[in-house]
Amino acid sequence: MQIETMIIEYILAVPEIVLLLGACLVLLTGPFVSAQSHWTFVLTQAVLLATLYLCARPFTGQAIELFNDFYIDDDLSVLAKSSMSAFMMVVILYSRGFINKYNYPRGEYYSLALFSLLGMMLISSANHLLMIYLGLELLSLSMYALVAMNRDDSVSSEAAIKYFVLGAIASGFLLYGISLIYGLTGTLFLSELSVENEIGLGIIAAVIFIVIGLAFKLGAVPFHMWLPDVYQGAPLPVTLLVASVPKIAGLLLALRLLMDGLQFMHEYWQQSLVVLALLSLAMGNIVAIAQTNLRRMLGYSTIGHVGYILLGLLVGNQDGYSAALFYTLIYALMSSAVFGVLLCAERMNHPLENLVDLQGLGKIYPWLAFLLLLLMFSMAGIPMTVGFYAKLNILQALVTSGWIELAVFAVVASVIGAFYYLRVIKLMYFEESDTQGSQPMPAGHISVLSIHALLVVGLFLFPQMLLEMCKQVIG
Amino acid sequence: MSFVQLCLTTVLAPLFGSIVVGLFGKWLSKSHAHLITIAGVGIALIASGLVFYELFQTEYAPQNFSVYEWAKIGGFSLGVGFLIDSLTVIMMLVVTSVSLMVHIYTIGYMHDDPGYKRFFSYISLFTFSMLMLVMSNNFLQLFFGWEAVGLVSYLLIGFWYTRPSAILANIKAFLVNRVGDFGFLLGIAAIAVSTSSLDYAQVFAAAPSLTESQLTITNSFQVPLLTFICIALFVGAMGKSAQVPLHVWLPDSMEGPTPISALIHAATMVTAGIFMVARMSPLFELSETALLFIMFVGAITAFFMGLVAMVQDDIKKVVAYSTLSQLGYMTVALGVSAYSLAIFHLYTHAFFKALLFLAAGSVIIAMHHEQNIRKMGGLWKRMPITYVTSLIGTLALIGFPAFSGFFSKESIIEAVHLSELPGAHYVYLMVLSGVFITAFYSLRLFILVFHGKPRMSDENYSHVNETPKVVTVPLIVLAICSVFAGYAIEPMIYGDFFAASIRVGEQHGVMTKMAEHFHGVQAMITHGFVATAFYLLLGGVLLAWLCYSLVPSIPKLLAPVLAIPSFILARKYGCDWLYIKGFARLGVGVGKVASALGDRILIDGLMVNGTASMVRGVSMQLRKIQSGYLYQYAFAMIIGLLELLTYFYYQT
Amino acid sequence: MVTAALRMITAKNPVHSILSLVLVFFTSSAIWLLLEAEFLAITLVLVYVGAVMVLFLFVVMMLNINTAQIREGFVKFMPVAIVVSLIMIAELVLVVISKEFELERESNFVFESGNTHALGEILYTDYLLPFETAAVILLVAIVAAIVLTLRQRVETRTQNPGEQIKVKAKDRVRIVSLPSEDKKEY
Amino acid sequence: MITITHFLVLGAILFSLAVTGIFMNRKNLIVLLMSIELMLLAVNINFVAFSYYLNDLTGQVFVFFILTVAAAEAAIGLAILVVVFRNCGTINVQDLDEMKG
Repeated sequence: MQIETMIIEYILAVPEIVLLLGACLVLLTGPFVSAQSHWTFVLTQAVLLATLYLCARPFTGQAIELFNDFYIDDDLSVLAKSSMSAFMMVVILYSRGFINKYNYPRGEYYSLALFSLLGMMLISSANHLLMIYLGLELLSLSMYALVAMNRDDSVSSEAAIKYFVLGAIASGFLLYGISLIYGLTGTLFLSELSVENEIGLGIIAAVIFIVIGLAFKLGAVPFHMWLPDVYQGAPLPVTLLVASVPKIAGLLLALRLLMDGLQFMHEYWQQSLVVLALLSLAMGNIVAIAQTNLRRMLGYSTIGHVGYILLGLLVGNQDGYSAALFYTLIYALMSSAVFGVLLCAERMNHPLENLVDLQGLGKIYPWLAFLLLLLMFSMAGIPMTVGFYAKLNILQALVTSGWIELAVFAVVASVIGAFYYLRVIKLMYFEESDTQGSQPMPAGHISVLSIHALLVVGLFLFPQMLLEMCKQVIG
Repeated sequence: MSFVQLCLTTVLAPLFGSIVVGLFGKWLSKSHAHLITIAGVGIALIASGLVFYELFQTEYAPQNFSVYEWAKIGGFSLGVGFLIDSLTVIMMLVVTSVSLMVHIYTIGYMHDDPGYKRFFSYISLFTFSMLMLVMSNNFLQLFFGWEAVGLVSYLLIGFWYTRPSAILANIKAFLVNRVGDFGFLLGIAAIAVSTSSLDYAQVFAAAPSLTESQLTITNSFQVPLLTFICIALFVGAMGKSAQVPLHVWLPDSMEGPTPISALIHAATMVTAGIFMVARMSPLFELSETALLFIMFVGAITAFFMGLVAMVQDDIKKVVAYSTLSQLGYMTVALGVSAYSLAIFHLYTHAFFKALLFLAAGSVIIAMHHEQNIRKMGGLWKRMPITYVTSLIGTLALIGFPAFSGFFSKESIIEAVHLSELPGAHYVYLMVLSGVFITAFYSLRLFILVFHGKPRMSDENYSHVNETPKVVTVPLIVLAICSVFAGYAIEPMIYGDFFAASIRVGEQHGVMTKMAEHFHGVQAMITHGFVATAFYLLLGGVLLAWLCYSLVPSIPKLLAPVLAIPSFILARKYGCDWLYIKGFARLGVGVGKVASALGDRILIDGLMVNGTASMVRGVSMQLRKIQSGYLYQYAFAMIIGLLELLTYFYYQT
Repeated sequence: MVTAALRMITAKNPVHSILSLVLVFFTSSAIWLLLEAEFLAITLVLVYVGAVMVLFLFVVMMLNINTAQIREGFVKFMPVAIVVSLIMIAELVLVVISKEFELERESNFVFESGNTHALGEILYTDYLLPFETAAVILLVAIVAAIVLTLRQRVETRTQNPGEQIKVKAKDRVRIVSLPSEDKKEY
Repeated sequence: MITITHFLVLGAILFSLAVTGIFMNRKNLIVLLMSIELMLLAVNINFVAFSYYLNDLTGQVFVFFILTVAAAEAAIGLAILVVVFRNCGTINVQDLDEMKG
């Protein structure tokens, strides 16, 4: 191998390298700085900032394959990586107060988060099924550990074990599918997958196994079971993490597998996605209504949103993929902001664990309640917030490719879904509570959170840039 | 600065002022609040002046450009864009200059009000919305501006939200405008459907091809599409520009602070409807029926609302009814395709009506918020500046030759005279007699307020003093404008100022004929002194002088004779009664029945609650699937796998 | 091998299960030898049987699980489980016996320098990136396992190297200036 | 003559047994973890068989990575298990139902 090409390879992969080194460094801070030190946090953010800076580059429309074609560097990966690092920065920022308050092992916590980000970035750039698998495992293993982070809480460990077992089964399925694909095509490079003979049962089964692995990662019904439990059981910052950044990675996983790899099987995975999407939309939105735990409710709401993302994916053309990508980015934005609100409340000793805790929030912390209101509107897809636009995009992609029934179903599902989002608002503003609390808001947290949450309105007014970007990277 | 930046500055400066004062008002002192907003509006005025200059340089060639594309849905491009032409620029100048005057005036008027900063924020916001409305190059933005000015208007009518009457007026304005907006939205929807565009340029280009299209309402009933669109749009204009029968909100809106009455409910917002119709002239020209409809609505408004003004005792109500009547004049001008005249009248009217309102406000301040003209009188000694400026305003309003109102109103009457639309001669009679009526009520107001013996206690009278400079300076400025604004008639109307922005069909050649008769301003004034309208004007003035100054007992003597007409007029033709006791009661009745039958039992009981409880029930059942047992979770996954496998198995 | 697998999932005592699984691994290692995957076969025995399974055993012993609990639910769900697993087996077998998978090995191709060498060669060249990733995964596993199970017990005496290094002389020796006592006259 | 099909059927049966083991097991989390190992083994058999019949080392390399990851997974799984045992005092699958609905 030429030395020059090697250098180029390393230069292009420098965000990952920096991230890896940074993660190790953060891990090493543990013994060397005192438990109360802020350095771990600062270092983590610096690493993320560097990664973000190195990731972000203008779109070129070209794809470069590196490391013997295992790694692909294209516009899609650039968008995904930069948004993931940016979200991760926000997530870490929100988590900080909680971590400090309950004295979690910081070096380990932050470095595990960074490792999971590394896994996600590898997924985004994967051009080989092995890289997909390894990236996924890196992500999952860090996540399992993070979910179980609260070592003294039985709920947390219960969630972790459930997540772990189900996740292992799902990756078993994924591997079985990969093995079948390997047997049939003789290669594992995504760009080289194809079958010479006519499409038979074997490849269909392989696709089904892979779709299931994917559906688990995204949390689509009936592979969603882990999701509400993890949302409820995991420590709040971990829930925030699980609910935001991995969704983008999940979508990238789907795009890499289905769009880059298995586009020729579109007809087949489309049918299975239809089933999954319908079930997710119905289940997510309906079951959320009966919830009393706020985080659990948000878990089910995630399932409903995943239904929407799947709808975009199943269309299977540029419109659909970019709509799904847009939706996912917006979803990650909203979801991280919602948990940001929860964390902020928690920092002010007003934890929002159950729905009843929301009562009278409009009086106690009006600004926080207002932000939550905006986010709920956005999640429900009400105009003046970007959530509306995200849903509209998906529906449009559906309708233009002739899936009218699905579009109608999706609208009905989100109308049902609007009910529980609006219930949150009702609880905040129309119910009285005798709790008094006016702790000062943590300034840094609330200011970032405000900008973050107001983005849902800002992006409604100026969606064009993001939309264009989503269109541009697919294609 | 480029042209685009100039336009953006115009729009954004007031918005900036409004946001700063609105959001950060808490930390600003009063004087900062008004300085910021006044600076914003001042910048807007200068910028629109520069825009005008740029346009003048290019000989009024329209500038159409899109600033920001917000979204593309299907074939529709939704965005923000500006269409700058002579029509726009004249509106921009009127809006910003009147707004600036009102801002300055407000410093004095609202001096002690607790909502001082809020008020400034609102009126700057209003200026922004109005500019968005007039500068728009597409229907969506027009609608945005339309609703935004409406919103500010409601906010300001209900500004003193502790007064029940203000709340009532607020609700009324809201409801009546909803009726209009409904029509407007229907019109826009029809345009969007039939031309699949919301951009002015594209719609106007597509319009001629629609003349033959029919809109099928039922199988046997069809209306020409364009007529439908135009009338629907005009219904919107009727709401906003307070034409009969949607006029009822305007007089009540005088519950708001006086500067608002001047800015929103006299000079600018109410003219949005007029502006919109003029802007849509390429559409309206294609529908004879719509024009006819517009003309009659205008004439009825002009005549009958003028009559009501004759018996009002509240100083602001008189001016409000006179506004209605003048809006009627503008509408008539639109109806006879004299769009340029309508805009011209709008422009002169903006100045003298704002002047009159501000003068009325000045009087109200001096009288310590007493508005009944029966309790005034003899104020001319006490308030010389207000007196003189009101006199100028009044003369301009009644159309006394050489004052601005004369040029515009006289021209409109002449245009109606020349119109060949069926029924135009009735309208001509109505607008002509309107002159008499206008003269009468204006003078009545003027005399009752400023002349005669003071009808208040001596002590109160001695307290009446001229208002401070912040009040009188705008009055003077506006008075100067009211005198001279009319002299722009030659370039504006008979030049090719509006050539590029207003399209008039060949069959409606009123303006061409007018141009033939026009021999310069001088000749027009001279002619004005011998025209029929002048005699009617004089008659009105004399009658008012006779009744209220010379022989004040005449009204009392005549009272029994005129009992019935004055009863009708005092009740404003029973419109309010009809709406409140009739429509509203009927509505409430129907609503109660519907709510009892349909809503509570059918919809609430069966559909909403039924569905809700059904969904909830299903939800309760479904959540049991999530049993909490790990092996059942795994089992669900495996069943899912098997189902999918089996499904494809049967397929192949 | 299948019997051993069956035994693994049905055995009452977890230790028996583990030993059955070890048997499964041994048999499959033999099969891999048949398939000329010598290195993997050895790895399986060494890593799996030698390390992972011992870890399992270790955990079982450590947790001291009460084996006396009889699986009362086991019999009840057995029929369902058997039916579902039979369906699953049937479907999967149907899939893998389909024609697509009928591959014929071209010749008795043997790598020049043995399986291990060939594997090693591509592992460190072509598969560089996955290899590094796997290393990171192992690191994460180490970190995770430690962070989850390591507890700082209050009663155990541990050294804190950080504290020890940071110690400065003045922490250890306190110099107290005592005023010399005045002689008192009694 | 042993064909590839035999190996694949073996893999399929082991995979199914592992899956059955997961949902049939109601008592012991450790057996659950072992079932997962069994599942991965089934996949590995597939890979090795394909690798042999395709004359391609990719499959074997993949198996190598799966073994690595599986070891890591086992380590984390057991660590979580230990935590569960400490907190709940049991590794009985049936007792872990604090969260549901």
